[in-house]
Amino acid sequence: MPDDVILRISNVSKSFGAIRALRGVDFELRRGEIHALAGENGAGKSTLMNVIDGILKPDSGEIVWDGKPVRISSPTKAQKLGIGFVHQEIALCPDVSVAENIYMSTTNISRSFLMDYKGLEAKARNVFRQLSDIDPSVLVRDLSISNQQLVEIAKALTLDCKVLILDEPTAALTEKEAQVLFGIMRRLADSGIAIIYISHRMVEIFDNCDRVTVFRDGQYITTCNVDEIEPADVVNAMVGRVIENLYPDKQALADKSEDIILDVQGLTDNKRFSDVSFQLKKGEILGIAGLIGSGRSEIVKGICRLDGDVSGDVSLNGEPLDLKHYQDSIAAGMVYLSEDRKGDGIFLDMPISNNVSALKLEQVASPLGLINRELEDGQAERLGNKLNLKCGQLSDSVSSLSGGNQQKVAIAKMLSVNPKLIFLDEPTRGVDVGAKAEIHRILRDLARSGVGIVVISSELPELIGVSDRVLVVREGRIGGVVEGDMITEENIMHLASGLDAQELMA
Amino acid sequence: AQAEGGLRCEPGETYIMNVMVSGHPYWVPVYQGFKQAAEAFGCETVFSGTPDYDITKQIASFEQDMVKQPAGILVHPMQSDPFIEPIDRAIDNGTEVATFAADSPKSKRTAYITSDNLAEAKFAAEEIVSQIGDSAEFAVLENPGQSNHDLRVTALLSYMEKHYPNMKLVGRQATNQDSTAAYRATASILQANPNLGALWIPEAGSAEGAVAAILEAKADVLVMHADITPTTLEHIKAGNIHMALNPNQAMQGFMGFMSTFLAAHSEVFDPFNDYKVSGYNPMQIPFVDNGFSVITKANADSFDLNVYMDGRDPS
Amino acid sequence: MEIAAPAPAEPTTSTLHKLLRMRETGLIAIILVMFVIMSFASPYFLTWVNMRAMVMAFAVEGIVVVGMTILLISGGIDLSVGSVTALSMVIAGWLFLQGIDPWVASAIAIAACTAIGAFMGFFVTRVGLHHFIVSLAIMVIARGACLLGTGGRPLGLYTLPPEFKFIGQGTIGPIPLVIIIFLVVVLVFDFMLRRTTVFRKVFYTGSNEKAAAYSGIRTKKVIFLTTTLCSALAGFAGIIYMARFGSAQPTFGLGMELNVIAAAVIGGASLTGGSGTIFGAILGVVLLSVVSSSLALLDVSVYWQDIIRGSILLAAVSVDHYLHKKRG
Amino acid sequence: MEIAAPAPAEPTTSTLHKLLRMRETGLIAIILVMFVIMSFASPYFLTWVNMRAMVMAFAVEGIVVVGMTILLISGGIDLSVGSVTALSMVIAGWLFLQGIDPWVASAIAIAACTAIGAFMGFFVTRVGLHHFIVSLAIMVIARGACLLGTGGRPLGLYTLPPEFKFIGQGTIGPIPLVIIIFLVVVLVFDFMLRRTTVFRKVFYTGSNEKAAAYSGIRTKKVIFLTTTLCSALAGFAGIIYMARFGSAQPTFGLGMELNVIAAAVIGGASLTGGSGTIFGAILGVVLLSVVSSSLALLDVSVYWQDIIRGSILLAAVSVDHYLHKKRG
Ligand SMILES: Nc1ncnc2c1ncn2[C@@H]1O[C@H](COP(=O)(O)OP(=O)(O)OP(=O)(O)O)[C@@H](O)[C@H]1O
Ligand SMILES: Nc1ncnc2c1ncn2[C@@H]1O[C@H](COP(=O)(O)OP(=O)(O)OP(=O)(O)O)[C@@H](O)[C@H]1O
Ligand SMILES: [Mg+2]
Ligand SMILES: [Mg+2]
Repeated sequence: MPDDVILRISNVSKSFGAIRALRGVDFELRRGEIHALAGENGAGKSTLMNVIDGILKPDSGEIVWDGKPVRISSPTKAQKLGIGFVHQEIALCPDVSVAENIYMSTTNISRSFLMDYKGLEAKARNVFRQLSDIDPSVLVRDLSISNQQLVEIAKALTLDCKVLILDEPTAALTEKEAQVLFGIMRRLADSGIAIIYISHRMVEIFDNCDRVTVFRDGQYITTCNVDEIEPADVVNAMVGRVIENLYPDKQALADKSEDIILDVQGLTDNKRFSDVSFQLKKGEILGIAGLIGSGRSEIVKGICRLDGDVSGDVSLNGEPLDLKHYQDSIAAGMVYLSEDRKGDGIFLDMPISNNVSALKLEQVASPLGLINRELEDGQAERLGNKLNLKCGQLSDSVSSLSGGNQQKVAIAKMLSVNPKLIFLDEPTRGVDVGAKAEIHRILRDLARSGVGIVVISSELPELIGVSDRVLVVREGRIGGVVEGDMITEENIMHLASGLDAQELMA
Repeated sequence: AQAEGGLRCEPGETYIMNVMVSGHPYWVPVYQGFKQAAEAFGCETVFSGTPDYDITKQIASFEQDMVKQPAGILVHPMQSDPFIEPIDRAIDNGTEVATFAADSPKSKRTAYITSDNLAEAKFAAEEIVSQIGDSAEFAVLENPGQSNHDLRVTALLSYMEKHYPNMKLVGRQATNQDSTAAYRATASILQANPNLGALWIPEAGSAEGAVAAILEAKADVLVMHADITPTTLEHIKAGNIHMALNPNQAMQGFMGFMSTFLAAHSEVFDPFNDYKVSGYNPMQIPFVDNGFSVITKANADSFDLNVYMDGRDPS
Repeated sequence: MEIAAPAPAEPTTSTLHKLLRMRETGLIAIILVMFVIMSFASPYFLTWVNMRAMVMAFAVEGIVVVGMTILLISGGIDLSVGSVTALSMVIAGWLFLQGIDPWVASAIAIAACTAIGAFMGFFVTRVGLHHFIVSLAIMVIARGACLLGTGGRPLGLYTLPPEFKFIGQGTIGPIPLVIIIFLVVVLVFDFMLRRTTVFRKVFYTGSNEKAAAYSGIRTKKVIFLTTTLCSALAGFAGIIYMARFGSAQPTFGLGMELNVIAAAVIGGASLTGGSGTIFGAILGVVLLSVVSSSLALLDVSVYWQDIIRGSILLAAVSVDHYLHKKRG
Repeated sequence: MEIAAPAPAEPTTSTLHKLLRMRETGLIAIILVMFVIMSFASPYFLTWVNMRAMVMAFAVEGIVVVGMTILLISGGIDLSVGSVTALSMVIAGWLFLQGIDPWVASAIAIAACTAIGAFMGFFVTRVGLHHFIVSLAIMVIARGACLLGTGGRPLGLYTLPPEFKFIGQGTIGPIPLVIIIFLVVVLVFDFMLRRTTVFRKVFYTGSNEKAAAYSGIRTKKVIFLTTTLCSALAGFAGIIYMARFGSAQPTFGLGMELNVIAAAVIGGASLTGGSGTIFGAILGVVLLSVVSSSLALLDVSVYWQDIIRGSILLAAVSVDHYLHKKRG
């Protein structure tokens, strides 16, 4: 049914200097379908979406909208056609309220002369009724990253659009919010809206989408109906090989050790968390689960002294630590990978190699404090290869990388210092399946070699896949711990939301 | 308000001197003259104005002076026309106003005391010609936008043109009292004109930079400038600067006070004119020339402002 | 389900509470304190004449501050406002002296300044240069044009017709027309900036240009327009100055840019864009003006004035910042 | 296995290629073009004396530019450099006139300027104010201190001992010592900024302060230090000026800040921090200086000079921007 097709891309190419991000790709979107777009990091997914939204101008190729060839020269134009876009990178105005952010496009085209702040807030509150309970009158700068992501989604849902593009919207969301989102998506699709859904989470694609298109290396590979294929086929098409084990083997019983790497006792900041106590044993990977805003990030940042006033005892490898600043934590060998990559994870305007070396410049410098560029580049190249980083030159700025590759740079930075303990907050956010498996394997190797690994993740399958033990945080307190076979989605969700806690703890 | 002993102030009778860029050293000797005259008549003085180069602020400060109902204000109006209304209003309210160093001729101010910039320029031109002959090359630095500096330059140029047509103007650069800019400009002029005979500079700040450039280039140029700073004074002593023309600032302040004071005490004066019927202040004088000094190696020692100010109160 | 996310805070509607939460409350408090101190320190301070002189001293500059604040909110900055104000006077004055009707001459001058703003806007939005460097170049060029147009000498415009001078010198009742014009400009733009959809886009653009562009806002157009508006208002201010002073001075407004930017920043405008209010910026102007006036009124030695002025500025901004932070 | 990740591209090592990719190439090209034009336009341009005079004219300001560039990279800005330079002269000159050894007096003056920088750094990092407003206040205060220290009168320091004046007036071989000092400062800081770990942290801090903090960098300390360094270099420059001109002028360096910032920005320093080079900033100084010198050498009418200067500035920055963008 060709008249079903609302958007057709043919033979679109786009290069950034020497990098050919898109090489003559085709893509077809039908009314009322949820169409997944899959591909490794840097495959060109976001680039194509930016072309569709008029943010990037394609070098060649054709866009056919509703049967007619069109030139989309700006987001304004795209908006007029009826294209809504949730970007991979959060793009909100921090100085204005949530409500205004959500209705920014509406305000833009509004014919009314005056702002109706009350009306906007009421409408926004309505939108959030189904999604979350963020107060629409607060400023966006006061929201956590996951809540900002929800605002982004809410923003797109209010658009009166025919095509809705969601570029990794769930990367920082937990199961609960994601499920709500999928419900909404399905309703929209049923009303005839076409949705492009980009994600690295295969489960989501297979549970919620109708068709899937795969890109590899800037090229179109294939499009299939989801019910006709298996996840492994998609992965295979994406990376060009079969990935056998998404998750490495867990800690063997024989390797279990009673040596304690990290011991946290009675950690409290009296605002966002209190009385947090737990231990990390040698060789194990500890996962931390919880709902959005439960305080997972805050606890871990508190341990590293990244934020605020914290009291409580922390000892590393049996030695009590007296930390004043995060610098002390780094010096002690304890590092934190931030969940907010763009905000505090990387230096967007600086070269890749400089980003990787930032944590401990001394490593790439002479004793006199002179930076040795060869060492610096070598370090970046080594770690980049290890993480399968896709980039042009190491001297290129990080802003030229795809989202997932930026995340790899952030991880490379953590690995560069050979830490004793790493806290990873949403470590594989936006990272493709292949690289994810690679990162998980690296984490397991590190754990085996005696490095402490603590992973916070909103993606439950990941937590379940990598952790030997999962700590569940609820409202700033430890809600419970699950271990071994007890690590299941139901158990974690129950603990996270406070149901049947007693029962499980037993 | 005349006491037994002749012309004197009543207790508390105050005269204000109002200027712009009030931190500028030019005002220092002017105010000393103003104060000395005031002391002679038992009057109080206040130094006021705005530290900024800003007409709006100066007018505001002038109006604030007015609020205090002083007997008189000696003002250096940054611009002539904007001061017409405030000056007239002050006079209507019983505060007499005289101007100095810059005028507001269309206002009702009773007197204007100033240096004769034309006379300075003429003197400088004659001196240059007498030193290097009447068919030589000369250059000027200038400061466009500042009227008295402008006048010193343009008057010299037109005087030269009229009386010594063979004198060749080979350089004319704006340096805006900035010694670094003057250094740069002079160096370039010297480059382009190896035969440069003389340089006329309407103020001292630029002269400092110009002399540095001339010394460095080891050029033999006759430098003359107006105003004085300790550094140019030393250059005069050392022979690097030929001479400087310095307006008689203290006289400006002294006569400025006298004019304002007499305007406020005009009852002692009954001139042969129509003032009684027309109702204006009989103490009217369009222009008082405070004269200027010629500073050379011979008399330079008397022009050190820091020595002069030693033991005196600047405000 | 007892979900962790906290309940949205109660909207606080009590007027007092609202007042306390306002960005400007700290500044108002500081200015009030100064007023109280000054009215004890000098009997002349709280007089009608002094107040009028004080407001007259900042009213026209206040119009420029309005334009600068809007430009700052959009993420720009303009160093050329002083030169452009002077150029406006010079153009209008020069045309008038050539025999052109002063109203027409003024319109032409304002149009020329608007064109200068558009020219800067072009370089910023199309060529991609930074506001700072473009407006610095224009500052130099416009000052040069002033010199060229006047030969460096002020233009005496005593012959301006009285109905024209009325703009700058007239009063309506006891209140100078200049102050009324200033208040109208401030109120109009304050209202528009707070309430209209068009000006909200200025905030969005300044807060995150990319996000605004993604929402379909033509951010370049917004920046172009705020840049143009700022110059246009500077041109307008130049005309009022001309009518007030009856002359056009080529050196007018030297250093005005720093004063104007300082006022806006004291009033809460962010130098990185996205926030600021006209009301706050005007409070900034008032603060600077009260300090200057007080120093003059108290006959503080000129050699001390700058030191005191700078220290009060620093103290006021610190206190305001502290109060603001405390309220959260 | 056809894996997506390409091998990192060949590092291009050819010197020519490297040169073409350098941020500064565009500026160098523009300056070279000016040199060629000028050497045809005036036979005096390409002479040793003219070149020396030109470098002398910007050498000391160049030292201030170094400090400003580093501060800009760290995300700060300093409007007080002109006043602080003047204050340094005034302090040292005043102390000298009180009978203190000029070397000691100079050391005290530089220390005082450094303290001023630390004071600003305190307000920025501890109180949390913006560099712009803090340095504006300090600009006013330092200028006031100059007035207070001198009574507004320039201090004549003709009696400075010759070995002290040698700093500003002496030559080593044919080269003025001032130029040598300037070159040493530039080379040292250029090297340090490019190569040392300490200065790399300045880039991290300016690029993304939060990310830098999350990389264990004490960003507040970095900002504190760059702010202090900038004032210290301004103080150092003041001493050289004093030795050169043999006087201390309280009004010295008015408006210097804009010149200095313009030079750094022309040279590629970002006003939002994170990028810039000393080499580029010095090229910016050279560019501004060549323009000024050329206008003087060609005896262009003073009424045209500002217009031409501003236009060339705008044109040069546009061309540089275009070339830079084209190279990607
Ligand atoms: N502005 C840019 N400049 C240079 N190269 C770019 C730029 N944007 C993207 N690229 C390159 O284009 C390629 C495709 O990037 P794109 O962001 O489309 O990938 P993606 O499929 O969205 O990956 P991810 O899953 O990591 O988000 C990458 O190699 C990236 O480095
Ligand atoms: N900068 C901030 N200002 C105010 N509140 C904050 C800030 N950052 C976090 N919070 C709040 O603190 C609580 C805990 O946040 P935290 O980021 O630790 O949660 P989390 O469990 O990591 O969840 P997620 O990161 O998915 O939001 C939340 O209610 C959050 O809204
Ligand atoms: Mg992407
Ligand atoms: Mg978190």
